Order: sequence, then C-alpha cells, then structure tokens
Amino acid sequence: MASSAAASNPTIPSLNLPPSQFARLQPHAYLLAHLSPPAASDQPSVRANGRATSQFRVTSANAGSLTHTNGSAVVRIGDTAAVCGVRAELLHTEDIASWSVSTASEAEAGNTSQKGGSKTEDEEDRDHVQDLNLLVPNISLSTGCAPGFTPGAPPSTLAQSLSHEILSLLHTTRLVKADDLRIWYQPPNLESEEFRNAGEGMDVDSEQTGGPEPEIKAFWVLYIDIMIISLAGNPFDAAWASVLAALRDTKLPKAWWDADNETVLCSDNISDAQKLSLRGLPVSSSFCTFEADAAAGWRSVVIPNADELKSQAQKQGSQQRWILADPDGYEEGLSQERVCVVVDIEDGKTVIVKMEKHGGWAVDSDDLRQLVDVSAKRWHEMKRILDQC
Amino acid sequence: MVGPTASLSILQRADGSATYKCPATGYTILSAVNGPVELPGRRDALKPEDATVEVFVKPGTTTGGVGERAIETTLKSVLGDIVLGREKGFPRRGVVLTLNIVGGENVERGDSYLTLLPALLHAGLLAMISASIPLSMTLSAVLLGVTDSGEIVQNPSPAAAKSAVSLHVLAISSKDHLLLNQSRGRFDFDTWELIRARALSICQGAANDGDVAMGEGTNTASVNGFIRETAEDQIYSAYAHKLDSI
Amino acid sequence: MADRRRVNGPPGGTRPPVFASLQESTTGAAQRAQRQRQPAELRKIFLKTGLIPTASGSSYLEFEPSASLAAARSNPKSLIPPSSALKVACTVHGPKPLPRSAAFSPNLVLTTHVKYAPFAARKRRGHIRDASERDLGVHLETALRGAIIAERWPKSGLDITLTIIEAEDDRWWGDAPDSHDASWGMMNVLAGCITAASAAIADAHIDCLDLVSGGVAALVSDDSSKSASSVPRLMLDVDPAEHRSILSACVVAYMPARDEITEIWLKGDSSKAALEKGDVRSSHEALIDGAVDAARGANTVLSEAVTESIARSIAQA
Amino acid sequence: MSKEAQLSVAERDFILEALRQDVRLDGRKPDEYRPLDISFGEEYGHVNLQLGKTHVIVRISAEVTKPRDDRPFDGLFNINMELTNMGSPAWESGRSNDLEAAVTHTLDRVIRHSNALDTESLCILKGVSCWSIRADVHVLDYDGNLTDAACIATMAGLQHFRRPDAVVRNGQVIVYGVEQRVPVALNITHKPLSVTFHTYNDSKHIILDATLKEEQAAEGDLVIGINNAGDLCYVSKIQGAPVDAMAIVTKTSVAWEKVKTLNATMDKVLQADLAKRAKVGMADESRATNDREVQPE
Amino acid sequence: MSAPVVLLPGDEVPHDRLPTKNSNPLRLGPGLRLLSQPSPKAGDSNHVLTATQAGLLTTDAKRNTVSLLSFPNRRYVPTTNDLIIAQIHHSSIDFFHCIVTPNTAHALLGQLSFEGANKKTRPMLKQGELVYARVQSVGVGAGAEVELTCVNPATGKADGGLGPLAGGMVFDVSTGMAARLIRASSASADETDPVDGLIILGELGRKLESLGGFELAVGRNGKVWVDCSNAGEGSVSVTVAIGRCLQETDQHNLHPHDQKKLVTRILRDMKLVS
Repeated sequence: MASSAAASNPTIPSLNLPPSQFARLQPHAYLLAHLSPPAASDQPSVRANGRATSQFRVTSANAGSLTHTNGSAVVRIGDTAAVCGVRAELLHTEDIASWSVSTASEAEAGNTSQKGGSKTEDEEDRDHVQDLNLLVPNISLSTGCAPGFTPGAPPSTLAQSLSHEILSLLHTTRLVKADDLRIWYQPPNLESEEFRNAGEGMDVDSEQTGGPEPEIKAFWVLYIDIMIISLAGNPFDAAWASVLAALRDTKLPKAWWDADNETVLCSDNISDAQKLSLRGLPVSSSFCTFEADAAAGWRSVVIPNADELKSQAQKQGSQQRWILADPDGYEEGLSQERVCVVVDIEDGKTVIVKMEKHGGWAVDSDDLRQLVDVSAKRWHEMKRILDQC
Repeated sequence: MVGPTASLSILQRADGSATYKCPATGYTILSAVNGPVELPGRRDALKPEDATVEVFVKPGTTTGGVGERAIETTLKSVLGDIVLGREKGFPRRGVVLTLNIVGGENVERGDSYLTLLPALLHAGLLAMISASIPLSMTLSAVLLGVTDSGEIVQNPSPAAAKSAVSLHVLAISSKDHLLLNQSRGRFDFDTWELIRARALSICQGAANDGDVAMGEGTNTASVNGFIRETAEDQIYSAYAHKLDSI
Repeated sequence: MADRRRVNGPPGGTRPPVFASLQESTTGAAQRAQRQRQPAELRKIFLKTGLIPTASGSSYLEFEPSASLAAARSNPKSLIPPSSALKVACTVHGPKPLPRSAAFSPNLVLTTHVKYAPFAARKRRGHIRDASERDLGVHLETALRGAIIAERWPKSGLDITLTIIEAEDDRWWGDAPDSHDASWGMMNVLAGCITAASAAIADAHIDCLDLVSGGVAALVSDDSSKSASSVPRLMLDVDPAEHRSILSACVVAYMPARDEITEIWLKGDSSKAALEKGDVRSSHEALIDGAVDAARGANTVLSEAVTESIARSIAQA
Repeated sequence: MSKEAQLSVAERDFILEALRQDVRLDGRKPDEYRPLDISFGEEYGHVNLQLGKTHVIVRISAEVTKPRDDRPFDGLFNINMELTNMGSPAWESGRSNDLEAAVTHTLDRVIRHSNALDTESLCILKGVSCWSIRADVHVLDYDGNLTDAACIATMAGLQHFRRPDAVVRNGQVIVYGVEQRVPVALNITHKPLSVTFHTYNDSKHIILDATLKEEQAAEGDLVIGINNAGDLCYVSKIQGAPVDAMAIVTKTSVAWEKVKTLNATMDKVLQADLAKRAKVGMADESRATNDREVQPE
Repeated sequence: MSAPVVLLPGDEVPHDRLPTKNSNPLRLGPGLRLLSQPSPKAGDSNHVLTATQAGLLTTDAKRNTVSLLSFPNRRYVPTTNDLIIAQIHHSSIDFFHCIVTPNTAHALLGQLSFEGANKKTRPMLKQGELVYARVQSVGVGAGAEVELTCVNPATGKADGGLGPLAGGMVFDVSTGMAARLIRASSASADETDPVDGLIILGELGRKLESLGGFELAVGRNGKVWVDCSNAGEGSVSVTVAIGRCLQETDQHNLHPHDQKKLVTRILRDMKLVS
C-alpha cells in the first residue's frame, strides 16, 4: 500500500499514509503538495483531483427527460448534479392587484400599464417579468446531496442565497422575454358599427378603425425548481447550467382567452406549442483561490499593500496562490476567496454580465482579466454541450 | 453632491453601533454589533480557532427574505475577512452584526442589493469599530454605474441605477486591496478596469502617495478619509477629559 | 402567506393550465393507455448505485416507461403525457454520531425522508412535506428497520433521503377521481423507494439481514361495461394510468433469502377477485403473494446493482 | 442567549426595598413616565421615539393590493415587529421570542382591533383594489416597556403618514405621485394608547413605565389600552400575583390621564412637524414652479 | 506633549511615539499587536506595531507601556488580573459558574478560591449572588475558560475586598467608565485634582460623609457595587443618588464642573441635602 502511495505521489515519500488518509488529515498540505511539486521532480503542477488549475470538470447535460414539466434538464459537472424542471402556470391579470393601477404620469401619457408606448422593449420586459414575479426559481439542497444538509429542514442560508442569485441573474440577463409569457386577447369589434352610426362626431375614429386594442389577459409564470441531487462543490454553475438547459427545452402550450368561459384555455397539440426564445446564452464559471500559506490571514505578519502583493508575486520564485476553476467540495473547503464570472459571447465579442469576487484580498485586475478569458473558453465548451443536449 | 453622514456609538444596549446616511442613494442604515458573545445552539458549527461573524439585514418596510440572506452572505464574507477572529477572547465566539435599513426604498424582489451594499458595508464597519472588534484593516466601498452613453456615475440614485447598463460595487481595503467586486449588467473588461481605477481614487483619494498609515497624507475627500474622520471625531469626544488634561 | 425562505410566485396565486382539446382529441391524448404486459410481467427497473459520491451510499432507480409513454416520447404529439414512470434518487448518510441533544440509543437510529420534487407529478407539489410524503417516510422506515441489523451501530444515526424526481400517476389523467379511488401511484412509489433505499444502504456498507425489495400487486377491472361478467383480475406491477379501475392494491417489502415480509400495505376492496379454479387462497392472500412475486422480481435487479457496488468498492480499495 | 441576564439578588432586593420607600432607581415617581422624545424623519410616517433608554423607530408604508375576498370593502392594516440582536444582545435575529409575541399581540389589540385606523377608508375599488397599510416597528434599544413605546410610536406614525392620492377612472385606479397631488392623511377614528404597569411586593406597589431591571424584578404586569375619551379598549392582567380589583380601577384613571397627556404631547410634535413641512413645502413649491418656468422645453 | 494620535485598525504606531528611554521591554496594551515585516528591506527594524482597534494612542514612559484607548462602550473581554464583579449562575462540585458579561460563556470560580476556604468553611453562594473577584487566567486557544479567584495566590488573603458582596446595589456603567473609576478610586482619597476627568467620587464622598458615607467596589466588566448600610434610613436614597450620578456622568460624558453640578442637583432631587 505504502509503496504504491509513494509511487503515485512522490512529494510525500516520508509518510506511510495512503494518499486518501493524508488528504483527509492534512488537506491543505495535500493539495499544496500537488500544486507545487519539488522543482527537482518533473511533476507538473496539478490539483489533487488531477485537473489543471483552469480545467473544469467533465460536464454533461441532458434535457427533456422529465414527463411532467414544460422543460427539464439534468446537468452533471463532475460529481455535482442538478435536476431542473420548469413548470408553467397561468396568472390571470384579474388576479394581479396592481394590474388595474397606474401611476398618474403613465395615465397622462395616455397609456395604461398594459402598454408602455414610450418604453423600450427591454424596459417593459423588466417591468412585467420582474414586477409580476413571472419567474420563480427555487433551489433545494435538502435532498441528501451532501452531509450537513438536514433533509426536511427549511432551506439553508446557502440554498436561499443560491435561489436569489439565480433569480437575480435571470433578471439582469433578461434571459426570458416577457412577450413569450404574455397571453393576448383581441376583443371583437362590437362597437365598430355603433361608431359608424355615430357619424363624424368622433375625432378618435381614425384610431379606432382597427377595432379595440388587444389586451393582455394572462401571463405564464415559470416555476423553475432545481434539485441538487449530488453536491460536490460549485453548486451555482451546475444549477445555472441546468436552468439554462431547462429553459432552452421549455415549450409553452398555445393559450388563448376564452371569452365565454372567462378563462384561459390551452391547446395540448405539441405542434401549436412555442419554444421560449431566450436572450443569449450567459454561462457561469466559478473559481476559488488556494493560498500556499493557509495562515497568512492571521499570522503576525504585516499585510502587504496591494502593490507590494503584486511585486511580491513577481519576485518570489515559488507560486503562492492558485486560482482553481470549478472547485470541487474538497477545494472549496480549503479556500476563502471566491470568484464568479458570467459571460456571453455575441458576434465573437465577450460580454460580461456578472462578475463577483469576495472573501479575500488577493484576486485583482490581472487575475480577473485571465478569469474572464477562461470563462470565455468555458462558454464555447458549454455552448457545445448545451447545443447537443 | 452632498456627502454621506455617519456617527458612532449611538445606541445604549449594543456593544457597538453606528448610523450611516447616504443622501445620493437616499439610504439610512443603523447598525449594531454585539461581540464577543456566545452563539447558542450552534456550538458544533462554530470554528474552534476563530470567531464567527453573523450578519442580519432587516429591511425598513417589509419582511426580509432570500434577497437579504444572499446579501448577508456577501457582507459576512467581506467583513469577516478583516475581523481578527483569533485575538484574545474571540475564538469560538460570535460577532453579531445587525443592519437595519431605516431610511430609503425597499429592494425589490429578485433585485440585487447593489445600490445598498456600500452603505451596508460602511455601517457595518463603523459598528465593528465602535464595538472595538479587532480588525486587520478598514475598508471603503463605492457604487458605480455605467450609463448607456458610457459615462461612469458615482452613487447613482435607485432610479438611475435601474436604467444603468451596468452596476458595480467595489470595496477597497485601507491598503488598496480589492476586497469585493460585484458587477451586474453588460460590460467588457476594459470598462471594468476604468471602474476599478475610478473606485480606487474615490475610496482612497486621488492624491494617494501610499503613506496611508500616517493620517496626514490622506485626502479627506475620499471615502476612506470620511471613515477615518468619523472614527476620530468619536474618539476625541469620548476622551475629551483626557485631551483636556494634556 | 409568503414563504420568507423561498422565492415566491405572484401573491395572487397562479392556476394550472386547462387544456381545451379533451373532446376533440386531435392528438390522441384522450385515449387511455393500454397495458401491453402480461399480468405477471414486471416493468424493467433501472437501478444504479454510487452515483452520488458525497453520500455514504446512494442509488438511482427508474421504472421503464410504459408502452404508451415510450411511444409518446419518441413521437410527441400532445403536451399531455399518457402516463409517467418512477424516477427516484436515494442517498444514505451515516452511520454518524447522534446529535448531542438526542437521547441515548443502543441501536442505529433510522431517519427516512421522502420528498417529491415540485415537478414530480401532474399537479405541482409544495415545497414543504405533506401528509402523504410523511406517510411514505413512515412506511419506508418500517420496511427498512426489519432488514437492518441496528444493534451493530449503537449511538449512531442513519439518514435515508429519497427524492422523487418523477412519480407514478394515481389514475389515468382523464378520469375524475371516483369515490373508492385512492392514491394508487403512491404504492408504486413506495415499492420503488424500498428497493432504491435497500440498494443505497448496501452501497453504504450497513449490515443487513437480507436485501429487502418492494413489489406491488393489484386487483384491476378494465371492462367499461358494468356487466356481471367483468371480474377483477390480479396483476403485478400495475401502472394506474393503464387501468380503468383499481379495486385494491398491496405493496410489500420482502426479503427473499429469509422469506420474510418487513412491511405490508394493503388498500381497497379485495373481495371480488376471481382467482383461478382450484386456487384456495383468499383474494387478499393472492394479492400479497402477487406483491411478493413482484418484489422477488425487483430483487434480481437489486442483487445485480449491489454486486456491482461491491465490485466497485473492492476495485477502489 | 435567548434570555436577558437575570437580576442579581442584590439588585432584586434593592429594587423591592426602594419601592417600599417609594423610591425608583432613576428617581421617578410611581406614576411617572420616563422622558419621552418623539421626532419624525424626512419620509411621512417615519417616527423616531425614545422613552428613557428604550428606543424604537416606526415606519408606515402603503401599497395598493387586492382586498380580502371576505371583506371587499376593507383595506388592510398590519403591524409588524421583529426583534433583532440590535435591541438587546439577548435577542437572536430572525427568531421570534415571547416578548415579541406579547408586544405584537397588545399592539394588535389596542390599535388594530379597536379600529383606530378606519380600514374601510382604505378601500379604493370594491373587491378589486385597496390600500394596504403596514407599520414596521424597529427596536433599537430595549430598556423596558416596549409595549407603550411601540404603541405611541405606531399611533404617531399613523397620524403623521400621508398616502398617495388615488382616484378611479373607467375602472382604472390612478395613483398620484406625492409631487403631483397633495398626499392624503389616514382616517384615524380615535387615539388609543397602551399604558403598562408592573406590580411588586404582593401588588402593594404598582409602578408605571418600568425599566428593564424593574420589569425583571416585577411580580406581574397590568396593561390598559384606553383613548382620550376614556373608552377602554384593552385590559390585560394575564399572569403574576393577584391585583386588587380597586387598584385596576384607580390605575385605569391614571392611565386615562396619562393617555391624554401623551396624546397632547404627540399632537404638539405633529403640529410642529407639519408646520415645518408646510414652510419647506411652500419653498419647494415655489422653486418647483420656477423650475418649470425656466425650462419650458 | 505633541498632538494626540488616533489610530484606526491596520494603522502603524509611529516610531516617534514609542517611549525610547526605558531599557525595560516595551509592554503592549490592548488594541495593539506586534507584526513582523515579511520582507526585511527596512533594515534594522523589521517589526511594527499595528492597531487592531480604533483608539487614542497613549504611552506611559515610566512603565514603558503603549496602549490604545478605544471606545468606552465596548464589551468587556476578560484580561488576567482585572478586578471584576461576577454573578453566580449555578454551582457544580468544584466550581461556581459565574456571569461576567451577559450572553457570554460562564467564568469558573473555584469553590475554594476564597480567603481561608476549605471544604467546610467555603461560602455557600446561591444563584444571583455577587462576588468581587480577580481574573486569574483566561486560557489560550479554543475552548479556553476564564478562571476567577477571590484570593491573592501569593498571600492567600482576599486583598482589596475580594469575596462575596452582600447587600448593597450594583449599577451598570460602560467599561470605559469602570476603568476610569478604578483609576480614580485608587488615587489617594483626598485628591482634589480630577483623575481621568473624574471628580464625582470625591464630590460624592464629601457631600455624603455626614450621612454615613458609602462603600464602593468597581468591576472592570462595567459593574459598580455600592453599599450605604451606614446611612441607616436614608441608605436607599443615598445608594440611588450615587448610582444616578455615576450613570449620568458616564452616559453624557460629563465635564468635571458638570459633574459637580450633577451631584448637587441629584442630591437635592433625592432630598438628601436641602
């Protein structure tokens, strides 16, 4: 046993522990030994899981396998697995308290909340999708996905934060178009005859010739539920990818207002159904920072200024810090600093839609620029995977 | 533009407290810190070597939800970063920060907390200072928006933030580190670098000659300078009796 | 009221879509699916262990889609699925020390937890466990407790969590629930949960007396005419969507090596069953025997999956 | 941590002995409130209240919503209080405790159930839309008698608050911004307040407005909700040592006097604030019209 | 002396502010820590003192100490040798478990850590009773418990009034005020110059002498125990008056001449002087 351990991991020859034990007892030293092998050995710097620092785990996506959903997907990123199901339900405008309410400024502009003529399509989308709560994502970690999450307990802080982040990202990317969710009704032109009889007295006539304006009678509400079935680090990327794949798979039935029954009816004919037309393909990539000196944060050493930190990194021969792409659970446990970059590529140009970092003071401009490049590469990979599923 | 106002140790019961008002965004935050204290029922979850920082954000005219939990996670990670949780009396104890939004609009469902984040960070930091929680350094933060004409706006109002193409909150330590970045919207990296440079000059002052420690060299127009002045004023008034005798 | 710990939908609530085309049946959706299997023929079960490495033991179980569902999937016409097929993920965490607050226990304390995903069934499920989910948890616990050698692990706990990703239907979707109707689909779900949990427990190397597996048998009546000639028949592993009426059903948790039943759940009226001539069993005995036969069938799949799990752990060692 | 630190024997004995000599720790008389300070924020309905060291902020807010199905003519009114670690280190943020439940209950009874705010006046369009008024009580510092502090602040907030004006036109509700139409005050039917007493030494000593330490040393409490006209709307003597029925009668008249004084104080502060606003408002208005003239395009 | 220096967390203590003449090792007070510079480019001095709290830098050349005076309302963190007033929470076989500050872990006070205590003579303290104690140790690292004692380990005597506090009343003040009170009361009794800006004790002492005087014990944890049992019938009023004077001085951070006015006002209010 011991000899095989030494063979596979020459950096810790003095220990007679099998690697798995060493990994558990001295996690920090174990990962460090992998990342900074002695210069003498020809070992490349790899992570304990065998990946290069900017390498993501094997990712697979499979869409449309769940029977009772409008769209669904299973995404596996390494050992982290997310199942997402999208269910569409109807929100009648009569059930919306604010529907019959308009602010005076809108009313003066000659518009009701049903149609904001001066607004751009994007703004209107934001109003409807966001103000009416048309997107309802929720993440569940109470699936036994990892130890530490009590099944049946209310959502943990992590689950709540993730749900919020998904919702927030859906809103900022405006991924779902409000128009896909609207159910319009064209009232019959009953009054047209009366108008004609009334004669020339009506100045508004010219506008009315087209009959009454179409009105929105209902909206589709998308309940997006994400079950993290297995959690081995980086839940956000997996959850977001599953949401993206599920929404790409989502078909909404053709729906219309049935004036006789005063309700919305749908067609179950699949050829009538419409796929959602999403705005872009924002792909999320998460990273964490592993510090060579785990105690640097609290040891009695002066914290160097940002500039000094930079020059230090250049001066010192050995690397002090590694930014690990798509961290697994083991690596997440060993690092504080997190980065999340969400990019989309439009016409070959990288557009950043979200960039977050917190939990440390090491990552700055230079690193972030590299991470954006890594994320752009990841975008192409994810696009290929999502296009195939 | 009217600058922010803040004062320290305004409450009686809490170990440390502060109020922070940002006229540009309209937000007023009251903050309180208790620590080091025992955290009940979480003994197993506490780090044995370190203090546990807990953050609770309470909105002004609504009940908190998932959005608050998300921003708490961020605040905890940024402020927890500068707390020296291994100092005497702190390991295995809690530092409990409560942030009460007493003025300004509510954050809408599913909206990011970006417009509030700098005010929350400053109020939280000042309360920590007021409670004499050991810190490795201080920080200052700024909200920047990019308009559709590409202009960078400092502390846009909630309405202006809504129409911004991208929004960025950066927190910079008193030693110039980037402690936090939260960017949303649509932008490219070159724009962000402009934002980064702008944030540094707003937080640390344009005339930053690198010698921050001395206090004299600091540009008081900077956010960092404002934090320093606020703390200094409070110390001077608390030790007026001492200073009189000098 | 709004749930503060979740993202909430519109405050006024939403309504599930109503399909207009039931009468017109342009898509063939309005036709009831027919059982294509022999009465004693079971659906294929897909069972795999060890898919969730963060757990001590895990398994994933899937029932083969019925013929109608398979047809609808390969050539979709209607948005209304004709039936559905069980998909369950199961994790086992432990044995682990009991929480400090817990009382002393000389045995392994078993906690079972069954939760449907919100999108698992035709009707959207809530986030909070309802009575039927708690019921399933209790049945499952009884089924497993009889198989586990609990005294091997004093002062320890074992958490078994099952997530139902897709559930079985209780009846054909076009039928209105009738008076003696019960949630028949739940019985299939329970049988699947028992088999899946058993595999996950074995995957976690928990000492057991035997591999316990679940099986379902039911008395069904498929004749539309109310004539006296229509007698209910005994069938194994029924898909409720494929039958006009289920009179009674039985699910057992069965250990073949010991020929023991650890859990039995029988529902409905079994008095009208027509058994083969010369069969002296009472109809509920026949129902139980049928369920045991079904469980035996599931056990062959279970053994394979467990063997695979062991082979894997030997390879890793 | 969910409990306040208990009183020491010395403190308890001393408080009780002092009360026997009619002495309170801060030198107050038995029926005396601590100094009361009420101020208003920039927004309507934002009240900052200090009663001794007890410090609360109340914010009133309004939004248009759907009325309840069973009460199509009524608007909604809710009082929310969530105790956080700010008010006392003994409170755990995000978890409710007994005090929170008790105070919320009293506020509900005294203000909401006595219909101090006329909810019918909040109806905009029958069964379709109405105003939902929400009072949020934030406790910043807790040094006893949270009930009265929160009650006074909530009542002050309701009287100070102005909701946007709304009209119904062709079945459409139109809400006017504060800058477009003068916002509307809420319809307050009467002004009830709670007055809280604590009892000591077999109810021989009954004091008003106890501090936290005095509350901790008490045997029982007596809460009286009463308005300016002397109409009782709430009396609670839930637990603790028995109190002589006559004492309740005398304390009720004490409470009535106190409520009259408190309401008078409140009125004065409200008037002063309104006057100040009127001045600023007029200045604003003239400036606003000027602006309009300056920029005709 | 040069202008006062206020440091914020992370600030370095300016070298010219450190006492230099003394050959004894420099002693660090709370709020400061010694850090080493990672790159020894600075040459001779590669150690720096850094503030971890915001506060006023003070140095004592005589004792060669440097410390930071931070906010007076902060929570008390037990420090070895501090005098505190603790409240018994419960007792176990070997220890009394005491509350030092609310909502923190209990400190341990040995059942025999009293003057002349043995198994038979040890005090039987009940829940809620108070002791005046010295912090013996605060332990290091995780799970460290604070230990208290009521005897001087060297002499076995209860120096400075250590031990159970019977009767009287205890008032809460800020930790900053407690520290000032300790310094003020340890100064000679007839000192007329304000010590640390406090004249309140001397003032009270003079005015209340005729009423029998009072006994005072100050705990660094922000507790002041007052006993006026000599004042006979007026003892309650006198105690309340002292408590109010101390708390108001603390709360409003009163200037010495305001303290004088306060004493006069409160004594009149309590009808102790005409």
